[in-house]
Amino acid sequence: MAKYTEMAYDDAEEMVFGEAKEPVTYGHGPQITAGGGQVFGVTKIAPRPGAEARPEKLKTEFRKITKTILQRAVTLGFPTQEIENEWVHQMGENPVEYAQEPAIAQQAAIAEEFADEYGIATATTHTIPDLRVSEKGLRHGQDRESYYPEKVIGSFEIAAENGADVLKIESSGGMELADYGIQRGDIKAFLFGIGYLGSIDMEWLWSQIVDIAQKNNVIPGGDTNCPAANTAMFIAGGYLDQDIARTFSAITRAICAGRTIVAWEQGATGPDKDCGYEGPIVKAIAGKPTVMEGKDCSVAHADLMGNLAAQVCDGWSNESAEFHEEFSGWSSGTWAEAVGYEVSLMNTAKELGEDKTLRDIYMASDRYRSPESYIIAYDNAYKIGEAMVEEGDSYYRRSKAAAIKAAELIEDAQEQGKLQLSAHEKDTLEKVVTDLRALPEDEDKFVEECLNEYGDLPKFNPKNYGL
Amino acid sequence: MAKYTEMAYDDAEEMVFGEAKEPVTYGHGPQITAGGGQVFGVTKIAPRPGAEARPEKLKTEFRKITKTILQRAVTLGFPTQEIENEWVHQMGENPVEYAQEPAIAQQAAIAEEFADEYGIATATTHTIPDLRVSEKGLRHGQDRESYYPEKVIGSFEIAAENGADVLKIESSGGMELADYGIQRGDIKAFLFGIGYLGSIDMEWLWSQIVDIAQKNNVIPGGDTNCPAANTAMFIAGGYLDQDIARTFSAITRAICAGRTIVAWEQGATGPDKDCGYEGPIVKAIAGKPTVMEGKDCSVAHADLMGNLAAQVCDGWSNESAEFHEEFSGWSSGTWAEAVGYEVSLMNTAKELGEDKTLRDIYMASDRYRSPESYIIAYDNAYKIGEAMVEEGDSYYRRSKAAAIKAAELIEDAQEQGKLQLSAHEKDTLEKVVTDLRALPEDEDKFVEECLNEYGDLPKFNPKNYGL
Amino acid sequence: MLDISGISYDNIFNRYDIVAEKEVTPEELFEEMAPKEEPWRTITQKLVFLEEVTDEVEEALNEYDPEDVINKGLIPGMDINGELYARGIYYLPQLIIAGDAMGKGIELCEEAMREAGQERKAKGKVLMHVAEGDPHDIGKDIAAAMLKAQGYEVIDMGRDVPVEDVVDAVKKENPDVLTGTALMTTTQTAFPRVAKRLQEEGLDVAFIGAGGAVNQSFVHSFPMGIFADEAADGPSICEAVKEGKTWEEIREEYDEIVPSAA
Amino acid sequence: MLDISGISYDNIFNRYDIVAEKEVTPEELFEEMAPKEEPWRTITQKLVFLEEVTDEVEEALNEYDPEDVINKGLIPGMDINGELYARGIYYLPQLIIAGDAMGKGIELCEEAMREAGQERKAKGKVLMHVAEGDPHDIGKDIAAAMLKAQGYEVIDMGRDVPVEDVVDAVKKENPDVLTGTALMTTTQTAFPRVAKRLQEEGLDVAFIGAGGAVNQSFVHSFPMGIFADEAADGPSICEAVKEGKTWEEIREEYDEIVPSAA
Ligand SMILES: [Zn+2]
Ligand SMILES: [Zn+2]
Ligand SMILES: [Zn+2]
Repeated sequence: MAKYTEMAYDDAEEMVFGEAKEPVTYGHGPQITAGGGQVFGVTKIAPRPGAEARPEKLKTEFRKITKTILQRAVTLGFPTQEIENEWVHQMGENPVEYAQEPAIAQQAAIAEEFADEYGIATATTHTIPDLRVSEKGLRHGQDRESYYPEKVIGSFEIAAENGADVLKIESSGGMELADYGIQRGDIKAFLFGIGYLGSIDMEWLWSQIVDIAQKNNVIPGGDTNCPAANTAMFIAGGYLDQDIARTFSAITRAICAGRTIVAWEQGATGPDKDCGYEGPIVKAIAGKPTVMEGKDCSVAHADLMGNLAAQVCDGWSNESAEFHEEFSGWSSGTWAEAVGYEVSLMNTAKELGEDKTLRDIYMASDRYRSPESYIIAYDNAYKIGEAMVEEGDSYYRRSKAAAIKAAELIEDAQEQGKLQLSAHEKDTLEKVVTDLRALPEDEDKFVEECLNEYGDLPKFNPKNYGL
Repeated sequence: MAKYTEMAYDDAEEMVFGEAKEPVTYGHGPQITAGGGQVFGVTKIAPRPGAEARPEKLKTEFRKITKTILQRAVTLGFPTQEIENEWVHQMGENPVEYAQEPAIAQQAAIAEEFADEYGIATATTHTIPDLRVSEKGLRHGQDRESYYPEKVIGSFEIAAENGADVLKIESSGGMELADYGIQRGDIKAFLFGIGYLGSIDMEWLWSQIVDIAQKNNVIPGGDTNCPAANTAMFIAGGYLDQDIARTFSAITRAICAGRTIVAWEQGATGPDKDCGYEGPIVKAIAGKPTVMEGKDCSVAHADLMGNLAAQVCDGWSNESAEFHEEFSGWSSGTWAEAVGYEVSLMNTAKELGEDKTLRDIYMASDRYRSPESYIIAYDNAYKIGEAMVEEGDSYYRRSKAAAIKAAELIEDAQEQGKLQLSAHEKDTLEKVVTDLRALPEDEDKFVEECLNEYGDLPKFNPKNYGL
Repeated sequence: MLDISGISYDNIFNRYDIVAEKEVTPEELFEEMAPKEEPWRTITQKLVFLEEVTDEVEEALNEYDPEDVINKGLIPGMDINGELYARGIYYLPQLIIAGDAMGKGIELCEEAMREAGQERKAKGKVLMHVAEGDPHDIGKDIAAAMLKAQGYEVIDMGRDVPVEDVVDAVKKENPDVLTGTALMTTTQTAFPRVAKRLQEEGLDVAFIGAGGAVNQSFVHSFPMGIFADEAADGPSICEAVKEGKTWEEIREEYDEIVPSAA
Repeated sequence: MLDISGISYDNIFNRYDIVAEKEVTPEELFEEMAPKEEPWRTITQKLVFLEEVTDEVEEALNEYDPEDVINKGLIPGMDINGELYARGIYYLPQLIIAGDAMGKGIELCEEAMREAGQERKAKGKVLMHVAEGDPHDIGKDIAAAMLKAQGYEVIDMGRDVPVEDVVDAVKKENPDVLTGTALMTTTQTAFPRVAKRLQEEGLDVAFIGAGGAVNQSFVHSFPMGIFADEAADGPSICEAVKEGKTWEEIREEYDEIVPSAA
């Protein structure tokens, strides 16, 4: 499949929340059109530990989660309500018993009921867990112990056949190299793991997901580099955390955009996944809708771009909250409400012709809060996208270009006194830039070097990537 | 003390978040200046049931609550962090053992530590529970069983003497009539209970609180009609609730503004309390700062003005969340973050000269979502304030004027096709207007009628109000 | 202020309640459900249209047994009101006002029974209180009105009721159901203490825990506790008790029994 | 884009970390803390400045006991790194890289001990695993590095480790501390099963539960569980165990023992 060699937008200034070049429609009732002119809300609630003990228990839990989300949305008048489900482990292990009826079909039925009764646009998204483990094997036929690759693809089929509107995943190809790199501040390892190997794995994975989706007339949404770039972001944390420099995590974010966009190159349509903070970069390139999260995912994790993350989002999400009781009822209602009101704010801005104003207030709030936020500010995300499409025909070179561009943007902003960096952030960035500039131009050469350097890592097996 | 007979603002258009005519400064480090140009964040977290079993347990709980709030604020770079504490029942019963050291002094010390170490502006607010029960007696010397009036005032002294920066309360004078009125759709009873009796009680209460605050050089903030107008709002609920018409609750909101503002007439300075949705009305009249809550209080209760509530706020709050673990850590951090980012959005808008734009987007999002929201939209809140100050010398007449004005605003908007009302909302409003218009002009006559009509209610004792 | 006149509000919120507005009127439901015979029809009519019934009840008591006046006149009236409420035609005030009127009628009937040396056989007996230390009773009052409307005898202990008083009252009154309301998480701690003392006294009764801060996981953590999220859950739970279900069984079948359960 | 050039960012956020930036350098701390004698000083120096120590260790093993090489050269080096990390001068990568180098040194020493028929007396033995079904192990890897840096012997069972394998390993290795990491709430359910099986086998060991979705109330709900919010909590908990505290006592004194506790 062709890789992106052009930008969908002529100018970063074109980009805004609620609009994408290629809107996607799905769901029940009036349906949701991602990127079609309004922002929509996504609520994601995790069943309590123990609910997965038996299918009937899980079914009850999902019924409660689904109904309480939709009840809060209806009682407050929200026009849209998408429910996303990140499958718990047991569902991925045993999708027929634990996912098919308890989660997928039941939720679709309830979503349809509410759409029927009230006229609210609803949709259900299923995010299949990537159970695959590199030591066992990432491709069909390699894992003769747990059959994880087969299970993952099988789960997509079950989701698509039983009522899911949208299919997503947080795929983990290349994670073994990414983890190694994050722990050691080794950007080359991260680039190899995510920029290169991860992209290859994305090809393998998403070509199949797109097939399944098309066969069943459901939406292949997108992916996120949660297992790697988010890991770096979470460990980097906030101003009180001193484990990883946020300049390092910023570069990992830039690198992972090249991996995330492979889903769309394989035919997925968006919307991509909420925790993909690289969303603005890939949206700038491909013009497809992106779901984002920020201040309303504070229940799941803190981030330094709580407002900025909304700037060009098409969907807004709470990321994940455990289903438990709060003062106002269930946590599901709490987060459906918080998210829904933010969505309302954005849609009101659109009606008033002030969406770009609000976009810029969102962006400016966090532009300089962290280098991670800085490079995701839509103007910078666009520039990173441009650097990527210029090298669009090589996974390696475009990820490297993204990394170098991000580093340059950070350095320039720091030199101009706009973006403050701590001493450690500066030192780390210098080392990253040095490492990046020492890399070869040629992809094959890079791969060869990496196989030499990292080939002995216990969890890394080139066969997983067809190498 | 004089009542307000003039508006602090010439025009509703002057009003915006982060600015008040009479800013108030308090707290640690750089201090917080409510209404002084930026919005500040308020986080309120309730100790878990059982924490109050012993003072040491409560002290540990408060230490954790306080530190986790401040840690999240510091790690995300928030310039301000106010912590409010709605005292649990046991603290009000036994403030020396359960509040003085465990909550007040310890929290003040930690707030000072963080301000010292990081330079963050911190403050602690203590909201004393109104333990008083009408059957026992609301004034000193009347309750010979539980001494609640004495305890309440005593708690203020203890808070003021041990490190509280701001004193607040959710006082319940007149609640017995309000409850009666809410249950029966009897607006006259509500007007009597809250507009008249409640205001008298506010005089009694707040003259003392202001004294205590001044003696100890702390801030007497303000009150809220939580026990009555909020009760009406909660029971009225959202579109799926069919217990009380939201036109009725809207009128109770207008009525309660007259009661809430008595605190300021007695010398309190603001900021008033977060759950006082009547804040924009009283701010329009008095120009003092107001704390508000909306979409980020979804954890405590739903409301139909999640965005609009922010329009002219000086502080923004999460209302209350139980201290328990979420995926990202403790709920305290979750809500400090959500609130802090909203505050950042507002302050960024100010920096960009777009605060009034954001104000209007907030307002427009919910202006027509419910009649309750409609009358709190700042332009309407202002008009209600104007109607009140015209009758400024009579508690009864100004509350009635507020009610009638609110009713007219709703009727007009509905007639112009802007504000949709259900059949029941219309019918209820009509009855309310009929009841209001049947009321006498003269305050004494009104009081006489009410004493006749409601004098036999079991919980009502005129002695509680000096009648 | 920005010019908000051009806003298409459909993109911001939808009035799902107006869209879903019901059709039936009190008149229609009255015709459909009211008894045909007098004096029951008129008594029912008064209640449904929110008028006083004292005169009609007094008159009826001249001819009929008080038990019949309650069961054939007053309760059918409130049944219709309950149906109107369930369908969102009547709201709380209508129930409360009609309940007030019904209550006066019940009083007259009970007085007549006492004079005749009889005792009213209500649908069931519910003992209600607000937790020790808690002054908020509007929730209890609303629930009490709904239960009385359904024909239950309600003994209302009021608010801020000490734990021991509750235990004593359970002993004395032997209710079918005990209810406790608490608006504050820190007063709800009275409930497990009530449950413990009841157990110590060898008593066992379905104990509905309700109120603002109370939640299911708390209420179902002590013996006898049954969570009620909304006032309208009370009648359904009491119904289940009348059907002979234990509190353990009600917890088991919670989602099927309690209307507010998701 | 709006003109953002005039924004006064002090009103929006404050870089509290830059304001609070520490002063001490690795050089200064090395001077302050490093052993004065050779070859320990040079070995320490290599570790502190993130270089390989293999050559120096090989040489030292010609003259000195392997136990001394570890305790007088390698561990002091990592102690300084630990202090630099605690003060926010060194971050995780520095610890990990130095830990890698130290690890190679430890291997050489352990090899020498095996050849001499000895066994290493590490500070303690920690058995680590990632919960059954969970593929996320970066948390465990980081914690393992910190523990090794402190001189613990770490037996790393890897990820997705079946419950029975953990039990068997505890039996076989008799560790001072067992750790389990889980990133997903649904794999953390393996931990109570591990604890139960350990109890059934008559085993009792402090069982650190850590990882993204794991929380204190969960970990402290099964026997032996001690919650660790951050990797850096591990060493403090293991220290407490080495001091002779039981897991019950550690839970009692949790806030005093565990650095991340608020
Ligand atoms: Zn994710
Ligand atoms: Zn929660
Ligand atoms: Zn309140």
